[in-house]
Amino acid sequence: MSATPDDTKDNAEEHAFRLRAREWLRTHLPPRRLQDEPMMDWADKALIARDRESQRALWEGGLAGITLPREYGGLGLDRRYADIYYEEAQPYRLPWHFGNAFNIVLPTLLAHGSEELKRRYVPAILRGEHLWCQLLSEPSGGSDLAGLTTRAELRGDHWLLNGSKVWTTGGLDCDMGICLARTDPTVPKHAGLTMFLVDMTSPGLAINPIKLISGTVDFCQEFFDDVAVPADHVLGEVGGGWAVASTQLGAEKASMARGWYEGLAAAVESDEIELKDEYGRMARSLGVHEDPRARQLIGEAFVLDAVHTLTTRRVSAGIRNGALPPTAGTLSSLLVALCDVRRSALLSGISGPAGVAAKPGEEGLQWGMTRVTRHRIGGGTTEMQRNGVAERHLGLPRDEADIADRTVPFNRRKVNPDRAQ
Amino acid sequence: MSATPDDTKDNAEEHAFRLRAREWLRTHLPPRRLQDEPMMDWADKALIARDRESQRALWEGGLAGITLPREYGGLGLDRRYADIYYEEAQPYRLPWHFGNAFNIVLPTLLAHGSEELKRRYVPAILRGEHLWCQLLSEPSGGSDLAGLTTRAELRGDHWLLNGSKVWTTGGLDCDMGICLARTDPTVPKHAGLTMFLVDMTSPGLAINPIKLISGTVDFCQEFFDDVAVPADHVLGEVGGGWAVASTQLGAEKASMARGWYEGLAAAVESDEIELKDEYGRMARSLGVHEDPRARQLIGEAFVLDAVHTLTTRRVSAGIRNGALPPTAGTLSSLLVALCDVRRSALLSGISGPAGVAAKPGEEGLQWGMTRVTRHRIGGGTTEMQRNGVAERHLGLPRDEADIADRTVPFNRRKVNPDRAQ
Amino acid sequence: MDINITEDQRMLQDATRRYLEARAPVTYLRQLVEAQTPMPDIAWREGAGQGWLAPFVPESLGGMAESAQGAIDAAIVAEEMGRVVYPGHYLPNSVLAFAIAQWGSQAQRETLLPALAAGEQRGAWCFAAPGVDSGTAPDGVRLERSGGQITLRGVAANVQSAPDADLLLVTATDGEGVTQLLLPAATAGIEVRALDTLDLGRRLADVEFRDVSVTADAVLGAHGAAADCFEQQLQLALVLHCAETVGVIDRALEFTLDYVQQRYAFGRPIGSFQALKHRLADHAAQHEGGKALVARAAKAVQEQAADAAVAVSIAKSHCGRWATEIIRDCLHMHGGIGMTWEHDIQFYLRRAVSNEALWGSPAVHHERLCRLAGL
Amino acid sequence: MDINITEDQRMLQDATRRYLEARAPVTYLRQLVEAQTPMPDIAWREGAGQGWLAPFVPESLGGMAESAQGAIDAAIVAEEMGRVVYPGHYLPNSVLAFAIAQWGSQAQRETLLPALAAGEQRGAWCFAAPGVDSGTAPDGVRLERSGGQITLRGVAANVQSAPDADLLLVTATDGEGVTQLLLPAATAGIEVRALDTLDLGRRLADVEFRDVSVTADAVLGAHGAAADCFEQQLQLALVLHCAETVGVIDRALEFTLDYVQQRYAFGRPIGSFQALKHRLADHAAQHEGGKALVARAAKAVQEQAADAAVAVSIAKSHCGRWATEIIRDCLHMHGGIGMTWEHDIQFYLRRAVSNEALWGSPAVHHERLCRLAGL
Repeated sequence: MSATPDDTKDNAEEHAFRLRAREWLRTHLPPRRLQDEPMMDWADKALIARDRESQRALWEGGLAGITLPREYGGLGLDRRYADIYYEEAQPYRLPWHFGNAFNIVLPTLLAHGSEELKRRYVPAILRGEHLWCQLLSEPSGGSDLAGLTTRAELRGDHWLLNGSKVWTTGGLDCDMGICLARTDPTVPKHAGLTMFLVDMTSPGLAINPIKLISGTVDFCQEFFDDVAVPADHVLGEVGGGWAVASTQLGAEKASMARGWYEGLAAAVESDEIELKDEYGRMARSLGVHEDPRARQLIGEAFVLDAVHTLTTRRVSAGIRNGALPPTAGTLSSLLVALCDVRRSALLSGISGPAGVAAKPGEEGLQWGMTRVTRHRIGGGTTEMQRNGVAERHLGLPRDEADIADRTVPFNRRKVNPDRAQ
Repeated sequence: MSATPDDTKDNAEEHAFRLRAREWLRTHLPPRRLQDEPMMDWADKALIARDRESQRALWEGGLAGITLPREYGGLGLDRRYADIYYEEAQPYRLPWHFGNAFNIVLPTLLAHGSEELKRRYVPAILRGEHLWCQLLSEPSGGSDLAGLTTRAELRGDHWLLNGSKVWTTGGLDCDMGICLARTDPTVPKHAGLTMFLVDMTSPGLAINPIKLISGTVDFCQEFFDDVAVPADHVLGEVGGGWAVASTQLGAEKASMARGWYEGLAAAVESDEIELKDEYGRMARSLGVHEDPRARQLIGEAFVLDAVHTLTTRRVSAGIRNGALPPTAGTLSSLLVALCDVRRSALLSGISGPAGVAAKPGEEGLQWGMTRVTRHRIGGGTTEMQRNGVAERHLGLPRDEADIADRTVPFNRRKVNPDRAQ
Repeated sequence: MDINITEDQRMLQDATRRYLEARAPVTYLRQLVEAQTPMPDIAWREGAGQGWLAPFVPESLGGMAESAQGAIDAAIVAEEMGRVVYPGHYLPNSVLAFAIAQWGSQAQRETLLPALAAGEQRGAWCFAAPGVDSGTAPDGVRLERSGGQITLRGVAANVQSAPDADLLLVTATDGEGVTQLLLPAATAGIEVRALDTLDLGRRLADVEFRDVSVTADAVLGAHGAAADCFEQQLQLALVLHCAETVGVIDRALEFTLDYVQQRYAFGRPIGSFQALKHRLADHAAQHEGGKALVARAAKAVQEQAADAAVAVSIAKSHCGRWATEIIRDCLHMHGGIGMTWEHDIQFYLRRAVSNEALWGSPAVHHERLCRLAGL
Repeated sequence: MDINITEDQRMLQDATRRYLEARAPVTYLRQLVEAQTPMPDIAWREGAGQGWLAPFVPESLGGMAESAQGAIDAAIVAEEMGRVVYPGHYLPNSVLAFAIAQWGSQAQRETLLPALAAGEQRGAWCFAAPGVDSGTAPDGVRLERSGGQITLRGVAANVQSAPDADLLLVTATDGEGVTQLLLPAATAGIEVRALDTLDLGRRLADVEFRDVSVTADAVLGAHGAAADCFEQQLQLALVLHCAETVGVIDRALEFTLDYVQQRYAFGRPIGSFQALKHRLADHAAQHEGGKALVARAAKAVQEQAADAAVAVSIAKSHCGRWATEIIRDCLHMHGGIGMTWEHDIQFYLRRAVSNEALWGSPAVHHERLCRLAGL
């Protein structure tokens, strides 16, 4: 995890930056607790507050937005300085709750935002003022993002938004949201969308937390009841929302591939295979480490871990160096999902009855619980991933109904006759 | 297997019939070799010849077509007499090669044939003169039977057939074939088909055997080059071929459900579960009967055998007594396919290296070979079975492209642009 | 359940479904879970009042064992309970009623059966040692006999309903074989340690016997001669357990089939996508297989048929495995909403995953089948 | 193979593919199978003449071990062989060349390496006892030493290419440990019993040693000290075996993807049906996983990395299992035509099923991984 900072490649200026960063981080940021501290926990209000303070401090210390242009509050330095910063930041808790703002919203804002929007909102992130969420998924929509039904209508100098969004990470605690809505229902579904920047404290916007099976509450659902958004808070073109969403989804995928927040782990160059101690510990604690059936499951879990890690590395390295086409990313995403789900079955199988009934405080139950909670739904269901591999990577044909859905005017598409809107 | 004939329910006439059948069978039919004799083996010409003789003898002995109407050469007796006959016939080899003729062609002929065709062809089967095959599948067609492209064009008093058929059981040895061809390409695919009775010795009809991976040669491919069929050899209506084919496929399914040829096994009323000796013998011969992994696979194989047998029985009994809808048959067909494929994986897993390399003459290889040859393709691929369960039994909606394919005129359907005909 | 059930059984099925849907629907379970309360005594008594245990109780004691088909009737009830993920104590109380009716002394029958049948006393069955393979062997409690005094030592693991039990049926072993005893849960030296459970609608406990001393009149049947009684009880328990699992699958598949036809994406019901259709077809086929196996198992157990031991293990393997596979996929097909606390499917999946692991996992029953096959 | 292969390796890959497609395509295998003839000596010599064993042979003896990356280069060749289900003797000859180059005496190296590299002598490696778990332990042949005389007894099972071998590398054990020997296949007391094989393009035999008496100069390396040599050879064998399997999958998936786009049913290419698309997507993902694992295994073996033993077992488990699953489904997607003798896919599936079972099934390697993890 903690690669030793490699300062032998630094030039003089870089070295000076490194020393300054090292000293500043040591004195200003809290240490990182590797084992037990969540990256993000939207239920932990103190942690969110601390992250806001840390980001503010980074701004004040001159370490925010290292590679961002100076006109938007950044330092305008090159990539090498960011690498140095992340190397030095390894031992500290970075303000992870700003992950979505930095990894997803910032690149999208820079790519599609008006000069005014960029000058207003980029520095606000750097200063730790705005946590951002994405208002994309809808209760009626599921995987079919472009089929969303939240409406935005222009009324003079502002848009009025009506509808509902769901699966918003940290919706209750964010200051701003980037929100995709339908501005023209008479054109095919991808063509009638527009992206808005929404103040999460707007009147008419109700935000409810969603409790998951696991008991966690990271997501929210929002209800828009005539929520007003200033006319200049459109990101990109009116009707060009899908292009903006594509940038955004690409940024999300990229950030997930390199760790949720850049700098979470320094790039690990070693490709050595590690057999996790965890399975053996688990088997011993259950007394099944000599049971040939349990050993089969453990052996397979070792295989899954390796195929997960090595394939992810191979594919991302291959895409970087051109040995694999960019579409190969769909392969590793799908494989990771398949490995995850299978691994949960193995863990549950190894733990057996101890995974469904355990002495209070014993860890058995967590292994059985994976069978209940480990699914591939969020971030693209397995079905969407399979479509992605088949159509984008393997080049297999789309089917007719799919093509029809993409070309018919949105207000003439098929809907559930029982729930026609 | 050999249920004791139950003659306590016979009335006097039935009892007389039973005694006559018992005596006649004993003196005229060869004994049945339960273990090693195949029901059908189209490579064994002597066996085929013997079956022809047996059927001829049954006719002469007044035991052919027990329940068939007298005007078509049958005995016109009720169902009870057929049951008695099959009970008594248990110890003997019946002419199984006539299975398709009796189980599939006869019901179809009786349901759709003109009086003349019935009077001519039904007695010919009873006399052992005509072995029949079904000319349905086509090389280009696969599961899409109604999409077949063999053409029949009316030329005065005969039809000219051109095209190719494949997967014809015993094509080389059959005298007659029941052949589905397209007579009108301008209407939707199901509407333009007609069923013909084809003399397999017709000029222009070339028949080639197909060797399978397993080395067996039960199937043939036929090429039709202006094969002439008399105009009165149409079964059912011109353009009504799909209805005839449905009768035929229903008859095939029913005969597969009750054993390939009625009377192969008397209906077993017991639903007791039997754990097959075979797996234990196999494990012992490989020395793995105490290996916990092999025992897991064997245990699962026991489960598969039971679920296969009990579900088939439950579903067919349930359909008979109305407790289950007729569409429930799709469930047991699919389940049997799933069990078969999984069982082959288990056998291959138990046998391990002995299943892929064996001393000449040892049986190991047959278990490994199931992994290569056991598929669900013939008689409807698993995909077709799943569509059947989903759409017919569960009532899930067809998709759009499917509906389009069923309604578009055949000559305007989509074809492979590289191979447009 | 069996496709050949009688008119009486059809009525039993309908009445049970109506009762459970009215008085113990999943919303009731959710209330208990969210309030972190066990099921109230009164609720179990009301349920028992439906006559659920009557098939095991002789007419002379207020039951209807003579006219009922014990295991088959009880399986019909258990399947209905699965459909609502019922949080009550049906399985252990059925086993106790069955065991006492079969092997109890006159006194045991007369004092205990009416109380169990009325839901006034609640039972639990203690037998299996802790461990990953537990659930099918009487190996948790050791017994020592000295004169008229019997001492029990050991831990019976994962005892269903133990935290709520008044009466314990204990299956114990010593050099002479298997012996069963009936004793109050409140007997000195017995510690009932409730467990955390994945299945939020079922309470389990480890029950420890610390030199628990009882007199010989606690023995059910004859000392050392209960191996076959144990097996019969186990078979009944497995039938009820599997029948419940069939009900769990049945209902989960039912509302999932409904959902995929209501839910539209990409301009069509998601149930028209071949990927989902094909998986649902497989699920329906495996589910039908489970029904066939459980019907056979119930009949075999009821008739004490030669294949009863085999039939229950086959049913347990199949139902255990496929319940989890099927309901997991049902949850997946619900998408995000299925992952929320608000959606009921979590209760179905929790019970399915638990039922796969308890009373012997598929692996345990595969091994048992090999032994039953003489391997 | 590795996504970071060098320009030389790219050339090796291209040249091998061109050679095999020209001189040993699947039609060539089919001819051998239908004529029931083994591969002619001349064909193996011609192939070896491509320099296939050069990565293991020092430059001084005509090879290029110093400039090549032995295991990685050989894996590149083996993968190409998999694509045409090559019927030749690459794996055992590579292992022999590697072993002799590493541990052979001057005399052994000089006499044997050039002959092996030129395909004039063919080798086979005898080590594993018969049995379902065989393939990863040197337990088939026992050795007894008495003065300068060594006696070998036992059976090495499933020895690849043994029916065609001139030279045997024997790994044997005695109380002192593991010892390796090189001896002519024609040595008195050696019986090579050819086996029937599912893979019609590969000849295997059980090799029995009946009191085979040899002198100490047959020993390769030091007596009793070859346990580590055995492990290194096994690792190399597993890398080549897995690389071949990757090639087998690669080509089978390639022509299946082509087929499902060409084949129309129900008015559309069958490759547009979601059921098939989704399965093919899963296959492509697992196949990519296999490539990643084999690339790592080859590199680890080449570099004698600490994780080499783990890497090869992981690769073998994954490739073994998924090759069979994937190619079985590829056959299925071909429909009836795939079931015919005329279609090549049978050769791919036969090799896949065989490769899963030989050199240690996935189960054997899972167990080995647990041992390597100290469990």
